[in-house]
Amino acid sequence: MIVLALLALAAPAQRGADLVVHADRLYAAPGTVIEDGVVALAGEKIATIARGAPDSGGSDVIHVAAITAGMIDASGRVTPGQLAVEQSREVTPNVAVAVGLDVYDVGWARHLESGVTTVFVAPDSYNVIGGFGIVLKTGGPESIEARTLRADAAVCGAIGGRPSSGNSPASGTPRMKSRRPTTRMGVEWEWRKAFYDAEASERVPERAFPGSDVLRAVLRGEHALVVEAWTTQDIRTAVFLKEEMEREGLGDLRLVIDAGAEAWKEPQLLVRTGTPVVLPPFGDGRVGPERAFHAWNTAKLLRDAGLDVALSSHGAESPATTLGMQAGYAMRGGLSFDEALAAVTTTPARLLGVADRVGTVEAGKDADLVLWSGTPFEPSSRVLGVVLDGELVVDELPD
Amino acid sequence: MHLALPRLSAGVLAAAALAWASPELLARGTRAHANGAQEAPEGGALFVRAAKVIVRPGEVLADAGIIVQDGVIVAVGAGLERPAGAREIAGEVVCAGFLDPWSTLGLDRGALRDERTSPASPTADALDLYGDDHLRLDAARAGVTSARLQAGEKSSVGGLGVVVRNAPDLERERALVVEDAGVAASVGLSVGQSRGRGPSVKDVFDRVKDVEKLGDLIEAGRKYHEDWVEYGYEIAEWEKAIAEKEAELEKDFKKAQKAREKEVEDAKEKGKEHKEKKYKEDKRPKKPKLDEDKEVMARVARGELPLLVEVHRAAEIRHLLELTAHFDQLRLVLCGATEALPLAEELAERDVAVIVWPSPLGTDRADHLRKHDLALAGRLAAAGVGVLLGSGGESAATRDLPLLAGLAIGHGLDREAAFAALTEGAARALDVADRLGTLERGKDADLLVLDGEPLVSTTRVRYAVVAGEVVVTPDN
Amino acid sequence: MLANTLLFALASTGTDPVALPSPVRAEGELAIRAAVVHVGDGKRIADGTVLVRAGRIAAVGAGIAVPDGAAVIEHDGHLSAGLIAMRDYSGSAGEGADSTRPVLPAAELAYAYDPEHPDFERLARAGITSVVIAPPFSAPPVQMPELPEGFFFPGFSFETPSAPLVGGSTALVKVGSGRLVQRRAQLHLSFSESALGQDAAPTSYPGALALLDELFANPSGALADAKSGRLAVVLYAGSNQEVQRAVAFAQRHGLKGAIAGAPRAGELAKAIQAAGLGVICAPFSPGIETRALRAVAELAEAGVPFGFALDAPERDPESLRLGAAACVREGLDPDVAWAALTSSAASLLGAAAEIGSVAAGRQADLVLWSGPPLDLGSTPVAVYVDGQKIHGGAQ
Amino acid sequence: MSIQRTAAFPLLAGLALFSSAAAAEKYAVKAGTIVTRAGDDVTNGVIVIEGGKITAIGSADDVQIPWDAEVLDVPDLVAFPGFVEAHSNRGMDRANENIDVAAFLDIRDSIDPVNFYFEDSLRWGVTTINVQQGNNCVIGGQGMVVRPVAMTVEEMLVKPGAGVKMSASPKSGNSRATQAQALRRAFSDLRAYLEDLVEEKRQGFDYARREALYQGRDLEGERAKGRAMGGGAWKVEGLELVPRGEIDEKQEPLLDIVEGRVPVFFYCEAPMDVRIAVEVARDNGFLANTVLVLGASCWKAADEVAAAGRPVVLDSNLVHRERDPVTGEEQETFVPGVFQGKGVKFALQSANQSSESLWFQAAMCVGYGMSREDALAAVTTSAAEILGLGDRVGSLEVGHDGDVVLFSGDPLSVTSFVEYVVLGGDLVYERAKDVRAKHLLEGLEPPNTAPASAEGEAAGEAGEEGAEKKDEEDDTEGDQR
Repeated sequence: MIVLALLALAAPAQRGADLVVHADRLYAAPGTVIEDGVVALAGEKIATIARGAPDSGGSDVIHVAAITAGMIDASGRVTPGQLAVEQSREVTPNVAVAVGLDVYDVGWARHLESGVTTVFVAPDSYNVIGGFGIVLKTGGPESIEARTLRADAAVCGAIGGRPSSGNSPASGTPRMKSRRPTTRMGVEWEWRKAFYDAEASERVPERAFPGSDVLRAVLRGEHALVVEAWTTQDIRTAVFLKEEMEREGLGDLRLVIDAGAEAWKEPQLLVRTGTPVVLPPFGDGRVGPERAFHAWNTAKLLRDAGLDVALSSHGAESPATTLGMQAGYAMRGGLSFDEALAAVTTTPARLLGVADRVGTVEAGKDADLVLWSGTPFEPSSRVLGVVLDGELVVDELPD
Repeated sequence: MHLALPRLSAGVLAAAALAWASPELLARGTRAHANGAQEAPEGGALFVRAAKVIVRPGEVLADAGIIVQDGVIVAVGAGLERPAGAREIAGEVVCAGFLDPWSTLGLDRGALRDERTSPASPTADALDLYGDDHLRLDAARAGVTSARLQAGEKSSVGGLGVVVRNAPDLERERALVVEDAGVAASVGLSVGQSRGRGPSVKDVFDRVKDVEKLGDLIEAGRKYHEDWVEYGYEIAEWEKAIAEKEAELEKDFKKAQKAREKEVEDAKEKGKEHKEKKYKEDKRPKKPKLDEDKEVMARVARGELPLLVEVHRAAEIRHLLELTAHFDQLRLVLCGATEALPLAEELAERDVAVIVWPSPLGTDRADHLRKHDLALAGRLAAAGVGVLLGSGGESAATRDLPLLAGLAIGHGLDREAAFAALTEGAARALDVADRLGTLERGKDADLLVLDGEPLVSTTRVRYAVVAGEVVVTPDN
Repeated sequence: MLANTLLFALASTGTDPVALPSPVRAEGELAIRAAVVHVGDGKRIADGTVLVRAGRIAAVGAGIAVPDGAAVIEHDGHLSAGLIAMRDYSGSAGEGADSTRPVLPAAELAYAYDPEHPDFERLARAGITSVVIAPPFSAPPVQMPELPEGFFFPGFSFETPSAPLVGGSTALVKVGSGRLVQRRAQLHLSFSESALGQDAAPTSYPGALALLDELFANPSGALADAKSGRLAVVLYAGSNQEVQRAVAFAQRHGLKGAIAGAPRAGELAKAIQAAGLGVICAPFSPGIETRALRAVAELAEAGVPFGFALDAPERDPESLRLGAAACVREGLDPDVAWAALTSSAASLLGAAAEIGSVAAGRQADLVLWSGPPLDLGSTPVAVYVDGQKIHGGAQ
Repeated sequence: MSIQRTAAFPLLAGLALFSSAAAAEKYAVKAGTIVTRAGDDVTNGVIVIEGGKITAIGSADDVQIPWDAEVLDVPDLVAFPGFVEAHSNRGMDRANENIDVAAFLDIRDSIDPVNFYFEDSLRWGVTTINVQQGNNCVIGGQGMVVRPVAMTVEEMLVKPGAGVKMSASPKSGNSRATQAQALRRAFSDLRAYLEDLVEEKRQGFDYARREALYQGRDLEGERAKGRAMGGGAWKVEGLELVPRGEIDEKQEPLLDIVEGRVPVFFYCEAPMDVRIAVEVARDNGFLANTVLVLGASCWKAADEVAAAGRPVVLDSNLVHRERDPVTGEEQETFVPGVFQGKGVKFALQSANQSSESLWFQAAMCVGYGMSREDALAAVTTSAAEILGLGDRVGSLEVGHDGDVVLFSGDPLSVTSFVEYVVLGGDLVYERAKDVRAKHLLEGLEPPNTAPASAEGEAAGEAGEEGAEKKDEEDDTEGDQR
């Protein structure tokens, strides 16, 4: 269906385009492959796509083996770590990680070179509720503001060992971190307290706290709630929290599990609540701070259960752990190519509420393209070029 | 990328050299060849012209030129013509490139804080020509075209230092001027214990021990040499004696044989078993054990290598001078010497040079630098002490040596003396005066073309020539 | 005890606890003839005469008639205005910062320094006649990047500058007399990592920015003065990302003043210029990265006004001229460099009408140099503040 | 570390089970495709293995399978020679011997046959591994080439005395200056030692002669028979005066190196180390037997390496990242490409994460524009030649070891799996029976392993402390020095 729509577009529209890219295989969207496809860009947007030999009308044409939409990392970690998480309190829903980001961080370029043009950055999991994450482009003008796609996409938090680390019961001279939580139980307690207080603060002002209004918006479903939970016990806690909020009539959380390495253990929980999952990089079993067990077929298993699955680099930036490689590993675990493509483009775009701008190669969408030397997601293929907002910002093309 | 510079075949070089050669040039051509310094960066000659050419401190030519061929100065003088095909560069003043006698520019970082170094530890092996090229270029831009580097700053003995040229993409053979530019040591420094943070004060008894250890080291070197010389005599004597004895024995062998047969007979008759007679000879003299460290210290003790000691407190300086007084061949050079003034007279009379560190220090300074004063260089010089200036061994600071020298001038050091310290003086102290420090015919072509007087802060380096190659131009 | 000083300061009402010596009234007139007079911002007068009356410069020029009875000084060297250090700690001996809380808008460094402190003599010897006293460094030591871990280099500070989020108002002080020229020169704000607490709020950039925005949303006292433009600000930042935040913040709240503490700020010269801010360049220490020195030249090209910090006594007063000379070596125009030490510095402080240049009506802060002042080989022969000699041999 | 220990048991069981299926005198593999790595690929091919060696290989039509041969008939699989790991510090318990000169030690005493590393290697198609001691040394112990299967080191052994590890990069505590000093001193000490030994002998003989003269005896002096020295760069004349076995057992291995009887794997972490390694090797006559093991940044010394004319084993990090000290911009260099350009023979190493095994490294090279042929050579034939095993492994040819790996598809594809491994005619691996593969792929916990989260803590700590215990296998990343 989409295919037809695309082909309907007349080739001449390529004339006067700022940039024209031709590929043996144009992966316009999951399930939509155009052999011998041409993409014409006008300014920051995609003007037309079509099949057949490019008719550039003068403007130069780039040819590559394959094109996909710019990839979307559903959990990048290009942050100054602690410096972007306000730890004077455990619950800081009103703090925005965006303010702490460093546009000069080399991590952006690394993502860009690997074909990631859009990334969701959450505050590192030092707090129970760390605050607003941000969806932004990995390149462009040297200003976080100018690169931002959505600053209010999601409020982020964590369940597990990390948020409680560093805290201690008050003894001797009290420190800033002489406080709860010091255990997983404590973390869970902080979560529930935060939501109940937020909810109550409308009626009982003294229960209000900085950001309680934000949590009320979360309860109203205005922002997604991204919870980092590596192990199955923490995923369970997150799901129970969501169910309790509904049961108690506080609201309907748009829960997204981030770094859900062990989501394969109890998929029914997630199915029951229709909770999407963002997976951390695959490893040889145990991954992440919790040493959670990340089976190769996790993505496949969740997909088959009908869940939304997005992949992520979760900060890994080595040429071997790029987002593209994660898609390849997911395929090793049984995911189909189209499902893998979706997991790094359309699915995260939808979860992050930016599907209207990025995620597919379609006329009118942002001109973010990845130019591949061969079949995408194979280690033997390489990202030869990246187009971001209509500009060829990464150029390893043979000339 | 590090592209190898194109080279000419040795034959071509020899020919080219002869064209301009003076006897002395040929003479040292051989030596220079040993370490490949003769290899030309590019075939063509270089012609340097200036309104003022400072051949050596105090010796100036007006409207003169310099011809450089194959990395060596082959002609200096007024009214020289540009050789056909030679590249020409010109400016107001031309002088020898500056030599920083106290630097670590381009050394492997680990080698700096190595605490296991011994006298024979080769700084040359810690020279990293794959890193810090930007710092070398910065130094050359500022006029510091060569430097003495020293590993093991945190060790009481740093090992053998090197003199290297500062230029990017220089092959090792041309970068290294000498691989044994003295041995460095330090006494009494409050360094090391605390990481990063200001160091704790070194205990006074440890400081005394430092000095004594150094004294023992030199003594060990002297003894080592003595032992080998002695052994030489003894072994010769012994071999002579033994040879004579052997000849004798051979002569008397027949007799000895008969005597023995007889004895054997007698023994048989007496039914006793025969006993051989005991043979005795002088014991062979024992060979001293080979020891590379003592070997180096022997060279130090005999003045073949200078000994550069970083020492700051008056007490340690005095102690050191006392302990080394009887090594009459020892060539001592002090580094830092913050409190040397009270001993200036003895230093002058014993001809001990001092490498002063004219760096501006704030209140936050190591204990041994408490009395640091920018006027030190001027005062020591005034007292007749041979003063050199160094950047103090922080790799990037080598670049700033000319400015620091400016400070020393501002605080009383004569401008001429400062210039001499950075050129001929340093070259002499480090035994590289036959290669660097002056612009005489036959010296390596390491020189600066300036737009004003050297060591005036606002003077800029237009060109820097290193090993005959123009590495700095007004455009870079 | 440093706390005491400040608490006292905070408690103090409008009346002025520190007796401010008013400009010195010099008896009679003084005429100084010099081979070269550096008027400031680059201009020079050969064989110029400077006429000093009542602590101020009465006239400057080539053929000025010297009134009878005026003391005359012949100097066959150079004469210039006294140097200005845009950030300094002389005489405050660590009394300038209260580490007990991050926000101290009412604190005034004017209360934190001792006019008679020997630090000032050292400044005078380097030809420095005015300094801005600012909140001092107090950060945990960190490694210098180019040095190996654990490597200690004698005489060097491994500390990054740090200050409270809102560090109070700096003071512009005369060397010698210790006279306050501006009791509140600038309000000191920090956007540097070093202002973030390990064990106290704010611990993060977002936290710090949120707090600052809150403070400036409905400001009072010094904050209000800063927002209304009556009081300049120092925006203290280290890395360029921090500079970016600082610039954005200044624009958000319409603040005027200068970026400080950022060695590479010059690389953002355009943005800084667009925000109408100046820059206080980091003080010089041998080995400072060439990139930082080049960045200063970039400021000049972009037309951003700038001066130099000194940070004595943590650094030798000579570092001030040394820094300027180093920038010249890396391409900065010598006249611009000299202006940064004198006239531009003065205008950054909004005190151009009072100090920083040798012109009629200015305060008579003069330095007689043995040679060209930007040459480190030249030294101050004599130094005058408000027409009074505070350093120099018999003349 | 506790995980490995506990999880080791099912592995033992598994291996036992594999080997039981083994030891067929004659064995044949029928595969849809055979990638021989010696000439063209064969479709519908047959490989006949007798007595551990390949006796026939070719298309099913041409090759006759012996009637009594056990046959593995896998028409839809791809037969491949198996990857060759040219250098590895893993699979050992404590990889780093810290005394300066340890050439008298042998890593056979350190190899841990049940270490997960070997099992993982097999799972990813690596059939030959050169295990060398860690790089944290001056002159390390003797390494050996093994196959990643069996219960004892003896069974694993492919080639003993595979080489001695040396490092031009400072071992902990040394700097580059003192490391180079230690290297050079080791050989100058050896020389001094030999010279003294010979001198002593000579003196002894002369004295005996004089004594005999004096006593009037006829000297029945038959001189000791040692062996003449065969050093390349330097010799000690008269070594034959020293009877065999009289040379110190600590010095003997060094003499073997100088005499070129033992190959050397010389580690260079940084480009500046290459010069020192080459100099020491040349000055002591063993450059011809030296393989350089290079850190990623050593691409900068590619010219020096090429000039030395020796093959290299490259760092598992194929892309070298570096900040420009002036502009601060990051520059990436594809390391194998540089050496290929200089005509240097090179082999690749697996990354720490076993899924980034040699297949992955080769695939990455293809991604960076290297020809498939060259990329495969770097993990098979070239690697084999570097180990002096070019006539045994790396390619499927008559006369070579009967090592065959059967992939479900293109060996370089992320979606391919190793289905079977045949070593020397023995079927040693079947994915269908691979418990841990199931564990990794489907999360099915093998027996005797505690649930994830409980282990989580322990392993988590282990992960942190991993740094010191690199010899231990762990899923955490981290270099192997």
